[in-house]
Amino acid sequence: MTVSRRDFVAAVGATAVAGVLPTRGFAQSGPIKLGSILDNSGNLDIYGKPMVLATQLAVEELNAAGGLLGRKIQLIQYDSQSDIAFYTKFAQQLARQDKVHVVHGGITSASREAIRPTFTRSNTLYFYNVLYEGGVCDRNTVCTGTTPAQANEPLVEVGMKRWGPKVYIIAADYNYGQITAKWLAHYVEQRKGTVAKTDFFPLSIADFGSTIAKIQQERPDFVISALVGGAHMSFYRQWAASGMNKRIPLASTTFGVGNEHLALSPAEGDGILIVGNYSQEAPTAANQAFLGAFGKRFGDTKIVHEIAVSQYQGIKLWAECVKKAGSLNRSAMLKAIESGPRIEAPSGAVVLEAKTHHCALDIYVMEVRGQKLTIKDTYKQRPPSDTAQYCDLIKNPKENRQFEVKI
Amino acid sequence: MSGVLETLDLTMRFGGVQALERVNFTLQERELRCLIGPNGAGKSTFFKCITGQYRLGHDNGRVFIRGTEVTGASTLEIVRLGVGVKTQVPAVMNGMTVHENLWLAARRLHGWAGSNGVVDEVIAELQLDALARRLVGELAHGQRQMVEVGVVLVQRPWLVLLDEPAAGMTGPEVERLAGVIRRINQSASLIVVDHDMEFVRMLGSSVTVFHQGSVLVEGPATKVLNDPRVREVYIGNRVAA
Amino acid sequence: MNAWRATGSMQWGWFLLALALLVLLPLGFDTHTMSLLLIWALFAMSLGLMWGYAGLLSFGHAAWFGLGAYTYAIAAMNIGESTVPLLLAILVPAAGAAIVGAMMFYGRISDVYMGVITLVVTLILFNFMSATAGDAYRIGDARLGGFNGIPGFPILNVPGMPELSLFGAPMYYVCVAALLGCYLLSRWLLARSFGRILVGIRENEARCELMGYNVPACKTLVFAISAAMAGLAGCLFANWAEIVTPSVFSLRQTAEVIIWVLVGGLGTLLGPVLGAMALGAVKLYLGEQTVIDNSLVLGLLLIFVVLGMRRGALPTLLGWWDSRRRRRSPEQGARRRLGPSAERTA
Amino acid sequence: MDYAGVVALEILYMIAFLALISAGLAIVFGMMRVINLAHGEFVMLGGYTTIACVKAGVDVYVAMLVIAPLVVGVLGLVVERLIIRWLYGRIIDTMLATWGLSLLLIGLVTLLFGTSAVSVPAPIPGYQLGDYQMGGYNLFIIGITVLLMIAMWAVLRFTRAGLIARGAMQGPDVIAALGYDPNKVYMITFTVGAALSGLAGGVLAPLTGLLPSAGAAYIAKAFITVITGGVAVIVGTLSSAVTFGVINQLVSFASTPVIGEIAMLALAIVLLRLMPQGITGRFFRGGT
Repeated sequence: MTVSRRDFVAAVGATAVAGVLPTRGFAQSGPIKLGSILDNSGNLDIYGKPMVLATQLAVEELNAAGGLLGRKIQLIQYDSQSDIAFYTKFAQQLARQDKVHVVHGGITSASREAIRPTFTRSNTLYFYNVLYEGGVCDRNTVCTGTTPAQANEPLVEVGMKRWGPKVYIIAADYNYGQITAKWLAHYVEQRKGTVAKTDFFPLSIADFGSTIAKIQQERPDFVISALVGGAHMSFYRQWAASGMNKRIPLASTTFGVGNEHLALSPAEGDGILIVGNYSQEAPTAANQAFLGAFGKRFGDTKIVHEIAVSQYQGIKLWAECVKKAGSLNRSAMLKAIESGPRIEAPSGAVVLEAKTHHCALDIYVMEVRGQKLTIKDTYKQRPPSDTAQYCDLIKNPKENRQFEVKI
Repeated sequence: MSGVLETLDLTMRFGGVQALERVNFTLQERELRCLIGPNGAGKSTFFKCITGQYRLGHDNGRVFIRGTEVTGASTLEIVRLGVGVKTQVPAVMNGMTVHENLWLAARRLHGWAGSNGVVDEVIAELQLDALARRLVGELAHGQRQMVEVGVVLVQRPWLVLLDEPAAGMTGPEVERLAGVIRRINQSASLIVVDHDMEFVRMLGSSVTVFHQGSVLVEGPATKVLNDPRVREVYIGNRVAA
Repeated sequence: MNAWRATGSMQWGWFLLALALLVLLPLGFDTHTMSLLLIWALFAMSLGLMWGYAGLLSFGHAAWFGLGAYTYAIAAMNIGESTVPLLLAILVPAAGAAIVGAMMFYGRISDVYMGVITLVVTLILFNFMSATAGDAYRIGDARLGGFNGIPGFPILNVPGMPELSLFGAPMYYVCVAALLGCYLLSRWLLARSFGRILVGIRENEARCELMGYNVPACKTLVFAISAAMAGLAGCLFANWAEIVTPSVFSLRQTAEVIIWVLVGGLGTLLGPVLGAMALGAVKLYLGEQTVIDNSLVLGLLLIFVVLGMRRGALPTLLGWWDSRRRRRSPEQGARRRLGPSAERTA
Repeated sequence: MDYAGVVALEILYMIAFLALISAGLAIVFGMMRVINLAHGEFVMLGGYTTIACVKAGVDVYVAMLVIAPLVVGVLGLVVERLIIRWLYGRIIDTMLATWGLSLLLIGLVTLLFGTSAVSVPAPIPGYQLGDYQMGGYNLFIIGITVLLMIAMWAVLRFTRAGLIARGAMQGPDVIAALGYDPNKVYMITFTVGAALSGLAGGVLAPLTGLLPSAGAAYIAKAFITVITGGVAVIVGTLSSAVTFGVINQLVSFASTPVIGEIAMLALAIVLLRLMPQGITGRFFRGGT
């Protein structure tokens, strides 16, 4: 909507200062440029650091295998320092100065929404490789992480079957948490369960004493947590310290993504139910190879978490599209993306859906045992059905928005 | 109400200490009055009460300046009546020159353009010419006191309240100050708080002696300074200190 | 009266040189990055005005920056055309600061206590904005969005012509104009009596009161003016980033601007501008590498500046320059030293 | 009825928490007029020390009560010698230098320990209060805080060191008048303040997931508690900790922890407006 007139003004500005703005065009030879913006420092680096390493690994592997289309891949990596301003800044830099061919980056939804318009405007292909609240519908963007429909429904199903129908939801207070909580409530009610109460916590809250007391007052059959970030770690600690882990079972959509299971002792963490796209114990050959390579390159594999793997898979999926397209030409790439590419990745098969630019993924039902995420059950190839309800990029290729799922 | 400054039953108490006890005081037009007394006698408290540095409530008595009740008024309100105040601790802008200090004080009344003339006059009057472009922070304590007197003077007040203006001054400076104060007195009423007897004698004014929060004696300097009660409280205190 | 140099005289030669540089810069540099540096510079200058001249240090200047950004985003969502939102983004922070300032200054709150209150105001805004992710938090058409903030609002346009958005190079010139405009406004204010009274307040508040100046009113006024400039910077930042999030209210934002001003030098207007641009550039540069942890470098830099250059970069350099000149003409050198007595006291 | 007990205990815990994280900062501020913005990182380092020791097989109580204060105390000593002592009397400069220090420490800890959250399990099991399961470790924290406050009070009241310390609160001249070297007194004060921060970090470690950036969560709260309390170290800290703890928890229970925190912050503004020199400046100093 606003895109066209901005282009117009940019063009006016460009003529005004005689060719100041870079004109767009790819070098036909030389390396293929892959841009990445991630929080390698600051308070989100717990997520960002392993993603940065996974990015490096993926690019090195591609280069070791001879690159793509006979060209090497050059990684241009920026540290956004957990600061939204840097996302915007580096996005502009990637799109205008570095003129990268693709960007894999962004962690929080806020960071994605800060940079996505820039790439859409400059026609720079963008991959967002993090589990999120769903709904992004933009032909220029590919999302390879899970959405609520993929991970939350199994979580509710397994949880209610195991423990009972009364659920207490606690979630991070931003749009991921808010929307996830709506989905959770939707799935609970679909199964004739009840949500005792839903509480939201801003990312800075670290004291959960009053919340734990309130949960006990409600006496739910189990608690679902969609808490995010370092401060929210305290919830699991305080939960265990009060002995609640022995009384009310806990399930989570996010636990483990920030390596929370490593911070809890086995006695405290054991039994927490998680549903997600990745466990280090995933029984795939690609996973063995990935962990081996990661360990060899960076030493410790303990820090590998779901979204680091998502980032790795996103890059591999993009590489597959490049191979299929046989060119970096935009229309060829879009055609390749919309031809249903599939890779065998560490978390299982990843299949890109043309309609939504989201992926069908294998979903694992996991339980924390001895600081590991042990797999209890697997749902093969769950589609991103929530986003698919609204988004059809084949029918409406001009669509560019994030649908807010209404339940 | 005939006096330029009058207090009615001025009373102040800090915790258990009675700092002022029903002080009734009158300063006539064109009068020069020195307030003396040993440390803790209440003269500084009295000074702070009449300059609004202590905000007065209902039970503190009343203060009038030229018939206007200023009980509970702020320093700002009192100053804006045309009262010039110099506090005990030198309050000058150390980072600014002498001229700048005076200019800033003059500007409010004499405007941007008119200020320079007034400032030059006062600088000449106080014989500060040599120091005019120096930073106040670089000056000796006594010189800073003189600058502050200048800051009061450029405001052309009709009532001047000075708290220990001679402290830290050299002999010649004290004499010059005494001359200045007498000249001010030709156009304004003054209250000078000091405990330097020599200086008070030099001014030759009427004197009010404070003791234990009340007025002990009042009268012409020569008479009061020879009063045995005054000598007693004064010397007794000196010895104790 | 050359001793009022710090507040008064304006060095037109330098000014014109800077102006020419800023206008021509886009020919060689990336305007997008330069815009950000100018926005930060404006933000730092707004703090430098009240801290350097009136001696008022706020630990929560980000409150006004963020309020400007949010006001613009919310108003632009509802109105569309950007002129009114821009004005609101200046007026709302100014009004907010006038209220908070009056509360503090008429209540005789100063020093570190003023620091706490300003900090707390910022924390409240940060906490509140972070907790507005729910559907219920909306103002007209604008959803506050909590941690994710407000994306997708209309950006600045040529006044009266909502179709002509200012983007890229035009946006850069808007930033140049804003910075220069605020700089000239500040210079003008400082050259008037008001500026001299502010310096007087910084030097000795009690004396200013005894001179018959209304100190709380002056402080409140300069606080509001400074907040208005910070709000303008915040509004430009919102347009630059095309998203506002609660991080505009963060402790980090608030601390960084203090450092920029300090490193650049207190008691000048140009110092904070240069400090913000230099440190901003360092930050951006550090973001382009993943070898050294950025916090480490910034921390060392800060400690070094505080221990090594007591008065900040610009005054230190000026002082050095003077001491060289003074060897030749002693009288002139003494003058310069004035640049507001460089002791930093809260 | 049980629920009232739960609320009361949570309030007590919050008061203890605030007093504990503020104690080190309060001592340094009260005696030296230095605001240490690296305080949060000192607390964080106390936590990391404790966790590292426990992982190395040291008994958890020894780690948090002995080693953490020692390590952070020594760090405080080094910092005082290298940075702070050049900056006495320049309150803003000290704040900035310590802010730089806080960034530096975050960077160093990130290098040393990585960015994953670490923690130790609470050494005390939960207990039953009526129908409610409560954290036993919270009681331990309350107890430690009470002991700490009593100890601080006793030291200030009855010992020579306390006498010097009370002198120090009046200003450096008084120390000199008492015949001591202000430099040395300040050095020791800062070291003790740092050690207390380390103790707080160690004791709180089992209740949080520790990250290099964890200090930020402590510094703002400690800063507000200390300044609102005013210059009297113990009475000030306690009075504001009690005020804020009660408000924060009552509002948290009535609505959400966010509103609780906002209520606490708003109260800080009101308190400072009414008592510009902090609570103790108003009630315990007399006069204006």
